[in-house]
Amino acid sequence: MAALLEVRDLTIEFTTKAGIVHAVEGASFDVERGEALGLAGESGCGKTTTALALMRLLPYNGRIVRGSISFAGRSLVPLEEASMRAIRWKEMSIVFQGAMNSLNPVQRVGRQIAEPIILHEDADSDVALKRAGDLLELVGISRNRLNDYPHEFSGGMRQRVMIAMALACDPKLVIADEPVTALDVMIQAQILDLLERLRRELDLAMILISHDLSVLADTCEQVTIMYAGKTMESGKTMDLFTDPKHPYTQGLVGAFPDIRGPRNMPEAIPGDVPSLISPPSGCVFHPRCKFAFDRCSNAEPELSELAPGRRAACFLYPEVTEVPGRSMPIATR
Amino acid sequence: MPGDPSLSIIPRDPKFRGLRDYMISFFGLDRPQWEQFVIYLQRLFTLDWGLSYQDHRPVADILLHDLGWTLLLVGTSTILTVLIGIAIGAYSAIRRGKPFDFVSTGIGIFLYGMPIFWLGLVLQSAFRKNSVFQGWIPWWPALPTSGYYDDRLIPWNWDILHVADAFLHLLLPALTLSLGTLAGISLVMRNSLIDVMTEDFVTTARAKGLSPRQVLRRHILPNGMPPMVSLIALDIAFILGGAYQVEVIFRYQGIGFRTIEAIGSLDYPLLQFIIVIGGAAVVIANLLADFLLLWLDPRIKIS
Amino acid sequence: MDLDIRRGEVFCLVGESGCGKTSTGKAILKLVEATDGDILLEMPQEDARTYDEARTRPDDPRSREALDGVRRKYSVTWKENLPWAAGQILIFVLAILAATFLAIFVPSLALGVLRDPFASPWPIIGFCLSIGLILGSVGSLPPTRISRRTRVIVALLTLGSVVIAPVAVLFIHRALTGDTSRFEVGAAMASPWAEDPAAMILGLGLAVSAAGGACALLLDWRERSEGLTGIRMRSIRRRLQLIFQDPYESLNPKQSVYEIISEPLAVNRISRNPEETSASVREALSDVGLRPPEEFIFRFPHELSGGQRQRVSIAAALVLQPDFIVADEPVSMLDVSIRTEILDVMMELRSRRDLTYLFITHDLSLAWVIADRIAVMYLGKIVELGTTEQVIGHPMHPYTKALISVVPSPDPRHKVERIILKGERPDPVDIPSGCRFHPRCPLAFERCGWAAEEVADQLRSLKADGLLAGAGDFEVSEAGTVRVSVGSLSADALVMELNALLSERRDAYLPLKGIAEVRAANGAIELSLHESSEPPLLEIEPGNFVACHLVTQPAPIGPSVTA
Amino acid sequence: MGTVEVVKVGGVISPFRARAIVVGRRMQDIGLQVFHNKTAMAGLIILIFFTVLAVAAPLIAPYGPLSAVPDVGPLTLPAPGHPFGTNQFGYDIYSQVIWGTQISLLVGVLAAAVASVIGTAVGLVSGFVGGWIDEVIMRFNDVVLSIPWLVLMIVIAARLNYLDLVGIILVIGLTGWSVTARVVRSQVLSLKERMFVERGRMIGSSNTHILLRHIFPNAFPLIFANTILTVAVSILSESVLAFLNLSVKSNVSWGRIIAEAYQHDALTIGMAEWLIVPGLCIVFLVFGFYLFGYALDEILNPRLRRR
Repeated sequence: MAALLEVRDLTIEFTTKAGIVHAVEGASFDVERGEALGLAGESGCGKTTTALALMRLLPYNGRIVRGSISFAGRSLVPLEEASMRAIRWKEMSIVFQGAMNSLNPVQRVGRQIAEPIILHEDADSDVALKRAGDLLELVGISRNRLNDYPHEFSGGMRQRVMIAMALACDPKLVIADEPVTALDVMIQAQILDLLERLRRELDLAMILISHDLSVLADTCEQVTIMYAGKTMESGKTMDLFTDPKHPYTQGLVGAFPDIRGPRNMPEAIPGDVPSLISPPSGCVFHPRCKFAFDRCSNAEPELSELAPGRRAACFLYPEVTEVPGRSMPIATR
Repeated sequence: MPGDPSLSIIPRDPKFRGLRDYMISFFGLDRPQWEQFVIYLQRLFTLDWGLSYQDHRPVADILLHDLGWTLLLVGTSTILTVLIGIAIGAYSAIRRGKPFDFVSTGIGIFLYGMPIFWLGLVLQSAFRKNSVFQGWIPWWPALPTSGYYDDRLIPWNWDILHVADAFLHLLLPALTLSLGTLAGISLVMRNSLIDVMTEDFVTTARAKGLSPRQVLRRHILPNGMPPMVSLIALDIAFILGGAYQVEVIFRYQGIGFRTIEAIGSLDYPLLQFIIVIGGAAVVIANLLADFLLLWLDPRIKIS
Repeated sequence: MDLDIRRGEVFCLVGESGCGKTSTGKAILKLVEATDGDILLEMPQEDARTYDEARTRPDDPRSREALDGVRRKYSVTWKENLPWAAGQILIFVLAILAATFLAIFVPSLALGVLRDPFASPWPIIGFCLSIGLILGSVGSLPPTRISRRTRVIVALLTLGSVVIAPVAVLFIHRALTGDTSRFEVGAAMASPWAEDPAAMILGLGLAVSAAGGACALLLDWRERSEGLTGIRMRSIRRRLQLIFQDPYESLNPKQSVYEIISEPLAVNRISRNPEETSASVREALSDVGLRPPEEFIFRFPHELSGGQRQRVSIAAALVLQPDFIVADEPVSMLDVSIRTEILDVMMELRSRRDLTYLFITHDLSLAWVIADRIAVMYLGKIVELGTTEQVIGHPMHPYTKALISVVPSPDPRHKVERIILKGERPDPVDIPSGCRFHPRCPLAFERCGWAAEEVADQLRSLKADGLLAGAGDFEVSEAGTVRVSVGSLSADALVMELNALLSERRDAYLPLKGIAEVRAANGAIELSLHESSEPPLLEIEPGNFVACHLVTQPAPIGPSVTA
Repeated sequence: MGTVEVVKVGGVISPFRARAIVVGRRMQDIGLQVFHNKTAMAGLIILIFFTVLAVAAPLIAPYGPLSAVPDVGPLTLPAPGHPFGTNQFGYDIYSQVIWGTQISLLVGVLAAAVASVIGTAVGLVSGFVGGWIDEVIMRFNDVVLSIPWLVLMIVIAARLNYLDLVGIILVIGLTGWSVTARVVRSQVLSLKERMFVERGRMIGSSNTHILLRHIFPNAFPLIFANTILTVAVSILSESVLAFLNLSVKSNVSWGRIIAEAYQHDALTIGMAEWLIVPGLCIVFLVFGFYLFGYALDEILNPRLRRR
């Protein structure tokens, strides 16, 4: 059976005054039914853009240059706007980063949750509001609060409301874009716990986007690492985190202090994230890579399969023997 | 106080000396200024706004009559402006960067910079009887260009003839005033909506599968309105300023027309009351706006 | 809250947002006025002992004197309430007079000068006098505002415009016109005023702004003159610096790197000349790893990457050569790959410049790798304090334990049982009685400070779930007990039901633990509660302090807790 | 979009030199952006045109503002020697329109300067000092705002029955500052909360230093763009006053030309230019200021370009 969501060679550009921003280039990943995929990377690596593109919600100056998105057997890129609208929220919904800004400040949360139900299921507003109440209780908020406005909730509660809203039409896939960033660890744990429970109970597929690898390590089965709009490495969470192959993944994993590990200072990746308007030639990571050699600045490495389900875009791997005088990098952990 | 009002009431001729002295003492102009002021304040306290120097009627009577017509003019054009301005502003916000936006914004700024009195003069010339255009285009309409309604219909009666005629007379002044203030409102509306459109909840709304029209009606407009309301309230003073010019041009004898006359004759009681009315209008407009905001924006609480 | 930070250590303050860690940091830097208590800087051991001793006897006048003595020497927040001095009142009156004078006469004089500059010397002389007055009021600013050099220059200029310029003008005028007539000052000054109403309007405008300015100046000055004198505060400021959280927000976008870094030197009048300033700026830049400094010195913040901005921010704190730095979440806004570089720079500077850090963070795993000692805060109080090994390796307080258990780890092999606390932190305005953590504590027991309201709420929700069907209403009496009115069951049966509930369900419904005794009293049932107090921060091991009843005293009943 | 090269400087840097480099770089940057912005350039070209017209009026205009065309009577129809005809006194309308540019520009710019200086001072003090001073100033401001500006201006203009150039500038300037004050105050209030102000406090700067070095430079772009827009408003105000015969009487201005055309029914007697041209001049000059002001606002205060 084909995967629920198949993304192939997705490439997105933004036209800005300063030039064309190559926000995402050649992103490819699959999400199976009931599975959680983690998209990780630092700021400006194209995670959020990818999420918006999946729902075809790019801002007016962004466009999908090439690539395909196939969702439940349907190809989304050429789909016309009206049919896309029928898919949004009904089959695929999204939880944005800042719950404060993602909720309409002048509408009661009950109405906001009920809105997609009324729209997609032709329900009348009493039925929809009743469902909205059920959904609120599902995420652990009393249904008495249906008539409250977003500003009357705390940050964690608002994120719960967003999650309830995302589940309104029983979607098959929920995209959660940095759902716990800017929340306290305890609330963060509560929300992640809730997401995991809901995923099990409702058999949801989920894309979890985060800059925090440690959040993904706990919750996802598959992880894709992005850097400057390109996919660097992907694979099963356990393999990828315990034995990172790509130098960027190694650096990223090593940059997080581990409270359950030894008291070592994490390692830095020297340099800064490159500009997306004029990205470096060859491998985008080579200016910061400690293993970089000549070829890295000339040619761009393909994302190639190292082991079943494990892919990386790095010259070090398939042809590592071709580089004389360089030892095979060993994962720092 | 500069300018002696008595001079403009009574001809400066020795034979009117007695009358002049009587008038001066009648209006209390012979007393010291501070005393005049105290008397004025005393009368204010009893809602007595004094008598006009010009036609000796109570100031309040004169102005309340005028006020009705000014309100008709300002009200009509404000409603017109707000409706059309919001529509244009909203449409150019959606079509941001497209030709419609470019053209409407350009015309908007152009109109914004047009002196209202000049616009009135041009329109008046264009739609008067025997205007140049009538020579060129046979069906070019001629509209009444002065007064509230036709002189031949005086006195006023509440019948269809009078109302229709008053409406015809209102057409040009209201159009002038609307054109003059329309641009400001549509430009502010456009910018305010564009601000709202970059907010995350609009993306959420789109992600819910709402059509652009539904997104606009349910999410963008309700959030774009509160700043508009307070701006329109602040703009009331400017709209009034425009109304004064229009009244002068079209001899529409409302408050503004009366103001210019009062200035010409240095009719201070009248002027003072006009300023009070203007201030009151602005205060009332702001109060109304505050109540409207309370209803539009749940985040505002009465404290 | 008591804290002592030793020279050269990295002291971490951790906790959830709103727990007061940032306020503590700011209070140390005296940005926010501490409500009560002392922040003492560089206090030697024996004085510390005197201070601690004196604090135990707050009513003794002698110990109060000793306390004040210590505070005067070392406190950052010490205030001496100065009475309004006659001099201040005099200057206040002068300022008002000056404002009035300027407002009334300057416009008319200026107009006079503009209209006919050669008719009479007096408008020009008046003009010079007004300028003298302005300069004079600038010169009379308190010493915190202007340096000695500026004051001398201002004084000379004042003298010049009040005495020399008028005399010169008079002489020149007389020489030119041969005029020897007497002059009526009042008439000359009043005439343009009477002639030109426009000047009147200008005068009114100036009067409003001048009066406003004078008042503002005065208020600000009064505020300053209380407490430490500016000079003393400045020397403390030099030694205490802050590294801000958000490098995007904390740098002025209109200043270049050079101005940002040299500003502290200029403001505090530390560097005497441009050579010294440029050298210090360069040194600070290369110290934080921005090399070569010439490359960065004239960039604006928007031309720097996030990491570079934070380095500039650190450089601006370092240029004053401080020895104590409060770092408020210095890396939380940065990308992960850059974070470590900034931390490395900070740690390197510590060893090189013998710095002490108060590191404020919400990220426990970060504290784990950099801190020497850690204090965990909850709702404005420290609940646990100790070395990093003690606090994170062997947490004692239930809050710390829960917090550590939910910190995610980048290594999926390191899975632990997460203790997820229910609910969110209470409103800091309405802090729970007893131990402030007890409503969320999974291990809370009898003495933790259950309030009657909490117990009543729990009973109500139990009734809503179908238990205690025989009970009527639950009320909180003024004596702090819960009164249960009798419903369908008799009072005795209800007491039995309640007792059964208490012995069986107390671990599931924690607030029930607060009930000490169930007793029937004239037709109703009264539940009295256990007494409780706020747990003090006690040393349970050398250097390890915990504020929890469970740890510091053996629990009489309930689950035994051992770490 | 133009970007300016980063300056590399070695050796000793005096504060003056540092300031000069910074200001130079900013001006260069803004200049480049204005140059690449079509709206700003369009506005700038209109403004340059009118400025040249005003400065070179004595050279361009064939007659003086108040001098009759020889050998031609009053109210003559347009003809080659006097392209827009002559007015009721036989003065050349074409020359009058050119001379009128001077008054409009002068009054507009100076009145806006007065309004901006007062408004900025009031806004800065009120926003930065806060507390009861702010409260008092803002209430006063409300009162000023609540009086319809035109009436206020007319009353002042009428009371000072003689208004020279300085008078008209002061009248327009002093009734026009309250909007600026409001705008500046709200900007200062938001700037005051920014972290770099706290940093300023931290390093021990005085309030004056913070106000001058941190708040003002950041509010300046807004103030500047706002001043340009205020110029447009002031030009309009002057034309209204002139139309109502309340402006400078010793000199000709566009509003007054329109008023004379109106009084003599220019359109009926076939002298449409008399009414239309000065009106169009006002419209285009104001349009130029608005275009430039809005574009400048976009360049100097990019709302979406933060970070």
